[in-house]
Amino acid sequence: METPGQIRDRILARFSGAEVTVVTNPGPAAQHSLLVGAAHATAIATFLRDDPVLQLDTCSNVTGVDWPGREIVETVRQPLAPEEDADPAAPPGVIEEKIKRLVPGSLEVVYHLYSVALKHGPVILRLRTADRAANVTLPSLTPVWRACEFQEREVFDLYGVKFTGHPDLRRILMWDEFQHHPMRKDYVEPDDYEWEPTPHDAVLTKARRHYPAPPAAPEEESTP
Amino acid sequence: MLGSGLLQGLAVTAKNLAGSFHDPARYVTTEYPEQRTKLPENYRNFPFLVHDDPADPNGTLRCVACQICEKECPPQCIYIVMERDEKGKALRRPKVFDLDISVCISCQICVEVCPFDAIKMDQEYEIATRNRFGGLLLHREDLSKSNAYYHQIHPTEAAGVDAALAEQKAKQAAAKAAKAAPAPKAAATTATPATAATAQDSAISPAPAAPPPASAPDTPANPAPANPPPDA
Amino acid sequence: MSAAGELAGLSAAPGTTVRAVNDPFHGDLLEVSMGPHHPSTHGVFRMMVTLDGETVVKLKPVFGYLHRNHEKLGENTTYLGSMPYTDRLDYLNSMTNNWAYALAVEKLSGQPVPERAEYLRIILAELTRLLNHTCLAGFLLQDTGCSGTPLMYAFREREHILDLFEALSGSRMMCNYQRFGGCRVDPTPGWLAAAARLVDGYGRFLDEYEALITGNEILMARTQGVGVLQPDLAVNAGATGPMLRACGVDYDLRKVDGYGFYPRFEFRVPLGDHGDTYDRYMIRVLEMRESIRILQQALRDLPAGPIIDAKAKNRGLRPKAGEAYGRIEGPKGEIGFYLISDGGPNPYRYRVRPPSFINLTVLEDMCLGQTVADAVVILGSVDIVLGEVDR
Amino acid sequence: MSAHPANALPLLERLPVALRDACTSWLPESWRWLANSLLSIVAIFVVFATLFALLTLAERKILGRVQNRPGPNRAPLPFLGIRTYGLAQPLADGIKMLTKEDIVPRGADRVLHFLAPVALLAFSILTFAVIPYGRALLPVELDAAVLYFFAAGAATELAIFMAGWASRNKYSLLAAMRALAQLISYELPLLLSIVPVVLVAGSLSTSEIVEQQGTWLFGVFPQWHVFTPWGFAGFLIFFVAALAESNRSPFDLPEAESELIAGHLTEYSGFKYALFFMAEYFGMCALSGMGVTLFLGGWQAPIPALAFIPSYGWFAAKLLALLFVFMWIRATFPRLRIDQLTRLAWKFLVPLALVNLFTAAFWVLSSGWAGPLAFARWLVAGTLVLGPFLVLGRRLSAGLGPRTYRYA
Amino acid sequence: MSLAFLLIAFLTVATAAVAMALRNLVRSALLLGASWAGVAAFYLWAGAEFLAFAQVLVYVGAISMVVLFAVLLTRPSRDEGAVSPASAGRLLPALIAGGSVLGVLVGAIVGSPLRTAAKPPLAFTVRELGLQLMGPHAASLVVVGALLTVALLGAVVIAAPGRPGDREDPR
Repeated sequence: METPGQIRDRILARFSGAEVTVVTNPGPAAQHSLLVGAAHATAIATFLRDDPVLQLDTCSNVTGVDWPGREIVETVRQPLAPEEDADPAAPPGVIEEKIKRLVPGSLEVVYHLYSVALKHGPVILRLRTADRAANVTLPSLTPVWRACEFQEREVFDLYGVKFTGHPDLRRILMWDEFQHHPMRKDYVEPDDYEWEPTPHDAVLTKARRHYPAPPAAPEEESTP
Repeated sequence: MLGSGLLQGLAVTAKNLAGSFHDPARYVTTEYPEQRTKLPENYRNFPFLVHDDPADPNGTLRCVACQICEKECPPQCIYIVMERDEKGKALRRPKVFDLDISVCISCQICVEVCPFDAIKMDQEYEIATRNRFGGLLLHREDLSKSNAYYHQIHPTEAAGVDAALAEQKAKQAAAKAAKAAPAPKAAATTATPATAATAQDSAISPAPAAPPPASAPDTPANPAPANPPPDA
Repeated sequence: MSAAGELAGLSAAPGTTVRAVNDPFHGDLLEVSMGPHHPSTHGVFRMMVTLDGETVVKLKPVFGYLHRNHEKLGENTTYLGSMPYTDRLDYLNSMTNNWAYALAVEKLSGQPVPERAEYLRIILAELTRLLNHTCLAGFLLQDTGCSGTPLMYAFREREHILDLFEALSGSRMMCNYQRFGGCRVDPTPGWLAAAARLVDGYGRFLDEYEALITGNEILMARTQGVGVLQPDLAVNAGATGPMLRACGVDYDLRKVDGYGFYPRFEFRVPLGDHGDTYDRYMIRVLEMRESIRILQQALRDLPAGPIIDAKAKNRGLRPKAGEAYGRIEGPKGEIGFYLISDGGPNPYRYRVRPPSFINLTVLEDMCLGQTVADAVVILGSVDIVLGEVDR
Repeated sequence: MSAHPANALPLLERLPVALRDACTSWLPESWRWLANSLLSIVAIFVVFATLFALLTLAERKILGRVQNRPGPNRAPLPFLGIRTYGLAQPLADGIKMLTKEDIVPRGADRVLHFLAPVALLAFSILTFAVIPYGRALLPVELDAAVLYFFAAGAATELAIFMAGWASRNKYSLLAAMRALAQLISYELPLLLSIVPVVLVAGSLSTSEIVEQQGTWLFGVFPQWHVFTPWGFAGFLIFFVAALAESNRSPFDLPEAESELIAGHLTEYSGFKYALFFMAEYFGMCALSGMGVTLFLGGWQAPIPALAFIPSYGWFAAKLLALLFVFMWIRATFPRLRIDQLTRLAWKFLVPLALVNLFTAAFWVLSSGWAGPLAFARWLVAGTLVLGPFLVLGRRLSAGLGPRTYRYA
Repeated sequence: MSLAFLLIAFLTVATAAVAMALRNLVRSALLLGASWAGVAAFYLWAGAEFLAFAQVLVYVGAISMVVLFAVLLTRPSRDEGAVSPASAGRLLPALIAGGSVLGVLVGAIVGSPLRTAAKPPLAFTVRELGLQLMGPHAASLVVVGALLTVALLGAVVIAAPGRPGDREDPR
């Protein structure tokens, strides 16, 4: 089976305007993936399915991943402007500077494609939304693989990614009137705290918020 | 022939009907309260704490309140408070060891991660109570059972654990003897067994990475469960 | 019967709410909701069925009643802490769920597994396959109306297998037995002898079971030609496992991926030609016979040696940043775990690929045009477990 | 009455009739007939009511034993508290049924809702009047007894319709319609399967039919109708139709419709619900009783040597055997779909029953054949029965059959 | 005129009258069935058991079911409204029609030489009935048989789907 790199080149050769980059997977599993731009996603998917060499005729798994916005502190080396009296032989001084850079978050949908006919795979496609708030739309691949129908509805339900072209985009696991998207990292659980006899750590702080400490219970230590 | 499959089916049910009267393999019901099936040795239900000396069940608990099981327990159903004497020095004994068996999923991960073989899985399954709040919250006294009981329910496992503990105690004694005997030797040599000892100590009670925080929040951690709060 | 359609104040049978949709041209389109509290839907699962007389015109499955956000739980617990939760996914087959999760984590952290552990995993997975397929045949017959007899025989045999699991892992259904890098408990010689006895006796049970069911003309009438699934639709809709092989598509992960030591064992993969409910039942029966062969081979040459890798690290496992997708051939189809690690003790993203959830995609295509009585039988042949469907 | 003089029979045989006469002898002649019939009514009801209770228990016990489990055995005797291997279970069920609240839906047609179970039970009990339980134990000596039996049976459909319509619940109505379709389409094979018996016996009176079967071939083989080719085919058709008429296992479509409707019994609870089940079991007993009378030689003993066992003993044994087969089939077979069920009736059972008429006619005409011709007679009758069965069987199960599977 | 005869007569006529008067069609259909049972009781009273059971089997068992099916399938939907109440304008034609039918019936009854049987006829067994049917009345039996089969076939042809006239089958 071709490596992601070769597949990327063949896609670029075929679709001139498409942006496809290989995302390397540092882990030992070494399952590298192809980050595909939303514009040509459906066309690329159809190509992957119908290409005689690949024949990726089934989409085994559709996963939503939430990458919230992060602040990265980068150390940037900038050559110091040489003072006048410094001797030319000495190397120019370098100062390191820490600048905070805000990496915008995005909602990502990962497709694991396999070929039942040729018995190979996985080819992993990644589609990322522009950001996590306003435009969270991605092209749906259900017209290409019927397998994505329920799984894309689940990603819509739990992550809030709106799939254009999906035949029946409704919530699949939560009830229809539910507002939020529970699998997002910044999802705040409803505060319907129910009494737990052994509260400690995070549950303890919630317990204390709900039940103001009763007077003068025997003095007990509690570890965070 | 049209009816042959049906007749075959009738023959099978007839064989089972007749078989249920004489063939034990075809009569599988054990009528629970009167008859009971023999539990396999590895059967596990809810955990219990092992103590060595039945005379003082709460004193000789093997548990040193290191809270590893509290952290590793997936449903977070264990609550431990270490006992401290008046000066605040840790006595390495659990003052409070609550285990809520309405939350516990009996997955025995606490047994697996406990370095002191202090918590083991019980085989007692008739523990239904009427009181939803207090009844299913087992305190240290309810949990603590003797090592003899442990031998009774998990014989081979208990034997293995005892052997390991005995061998460990022997190593410790040997190390102490080695440390006491070569006292007059140069101090350098004592350093190595000391570190070995402390290493063993740490093996015995590897304090959690963060040293137990000195100050504890003033409010009592465990709101009295006596009167269940009204449901919100 | 327009008269019947206009009856106001309808009190329907338990579990079915009725809304009479009057369409002048079509006569009465009867919209019925079967479930979630319904005798034959394998748990809390609802089907919004629109009927024209007897035949199904539209069928929308509705689920989520058992949804407890298993994946969010996975993100808030350590890698080891999630292992007991995988028992609760497809609660009939906890051993295969554990194996799939362990496989994924081993791929993620590059953890080798000793030979004896691989053999044990294969033995337990095939025992689970036997258990699951026997139960399915029982449930399928229950849906067609047998008053529980095949189901009771299936459960009788299932209990023998569960006794083995209990003797090994401590619990019948919630085994929590696999660890990253091997297994948790080494089976005693007595256990292995009991397993061998059970496997040898299972062939006889299957013959008796087939004599009761396979030749039964009424069952053939109720299932042959019912709920036909086309091979290309099955592949495109991501159906996996016996449902896919019943349509004649040769795709068994044990042969395709060759994970574990499956290539060492000699076994065949049965394929159906018609893709209807009868084929789905027969494929599972033939697979059981193949599983017996695998079990006999595995039990015969089970090697000695450690059951867990020496350097295996389960508590406080912090795999390097990266991702991995591990999958195995579970009894219901391809069950996979997709883990993304950021180096912390908890996985950054913990995704379960549930076979019965995805196999349900084609439920409507199979049920269109069939009668209501068949819709229940077709649902039975898809073999869903709600713990896995809803996660 | 029967040819044998009453006192020549062994004591046990004469016991029931002697008892009855003892009770009513002090009455004047004109009233005696009324008292006798009242007594036989009471006897029938007592016997079959207890049989109903025991049948519910037997059904669950047999179903249990087939499924390798004991079946109900925990119900204790009311105040004694001792467990009686389940014998107290019908008592417990009865008390439960009596104490359950009897809900009548608001929109229901009260009169019909109440009348339906009563009518169903009344018609099924009527059918017990013509079944000969023993040599002299025939409640009503009717010339057209068989016709009376099926006339009463046919009226039960009316009661089921009443139940379905009166509940004012769309589902009960649909289920009632299905039940009617099933009952009507199976009444035809039921009636057609007994016409050969009447043809051979030459009379519609049940006691005569049983008398006909009283002879033994070579002193050993009983000449019951079931041991003739047309009789065996007729009995099978009768048995399958009886299964459908009493809504039993492969045909228990109306009320066991787990898919959609809970049947025309949806709106019934409490004692009315119990009445429906009592009616179903009475119907089952009546049909098996008639089956025993017509095909299995009624109260005739299988071997003359065993004639010392009283005739009603033989009838009871055969009846219980047939009821056991009813339950045995319920424990084994899945359910047929409504369209398959009606196709089986119209395209398989009715044609076979018609052909069976010809075989019976041939059998009667060829009764004179002796020696080698008798063998030829059996051969021709056999082919007349087996031939259409195989041809129609193959047409019915066209496209169905065991399959072979390939391996990848 | 024995008491039993009067009782049966009263019951039959009463059920028929009530059946005609009721608004609820299904109840009136059931009462019609009951009146047919009354007719069967007449035959029983007259000693013709075979005829009585045949009457119950055919009429109460089958034909009342057909009537009920017809009532259900063709119930007039709400908008057509109930039959308009009796108005004076339609009294005259009703009287004429009723009177003429009554006249014909009474004429037939009076005209026919009915001997009012003093005692019930001798025990008339089913075998003799059969012989009579197959003997002198065989011709009429065959004609009636043919008529019924033709009626049955006609019904099947009319009801068969796919005739040009009816609505195209939606599926």
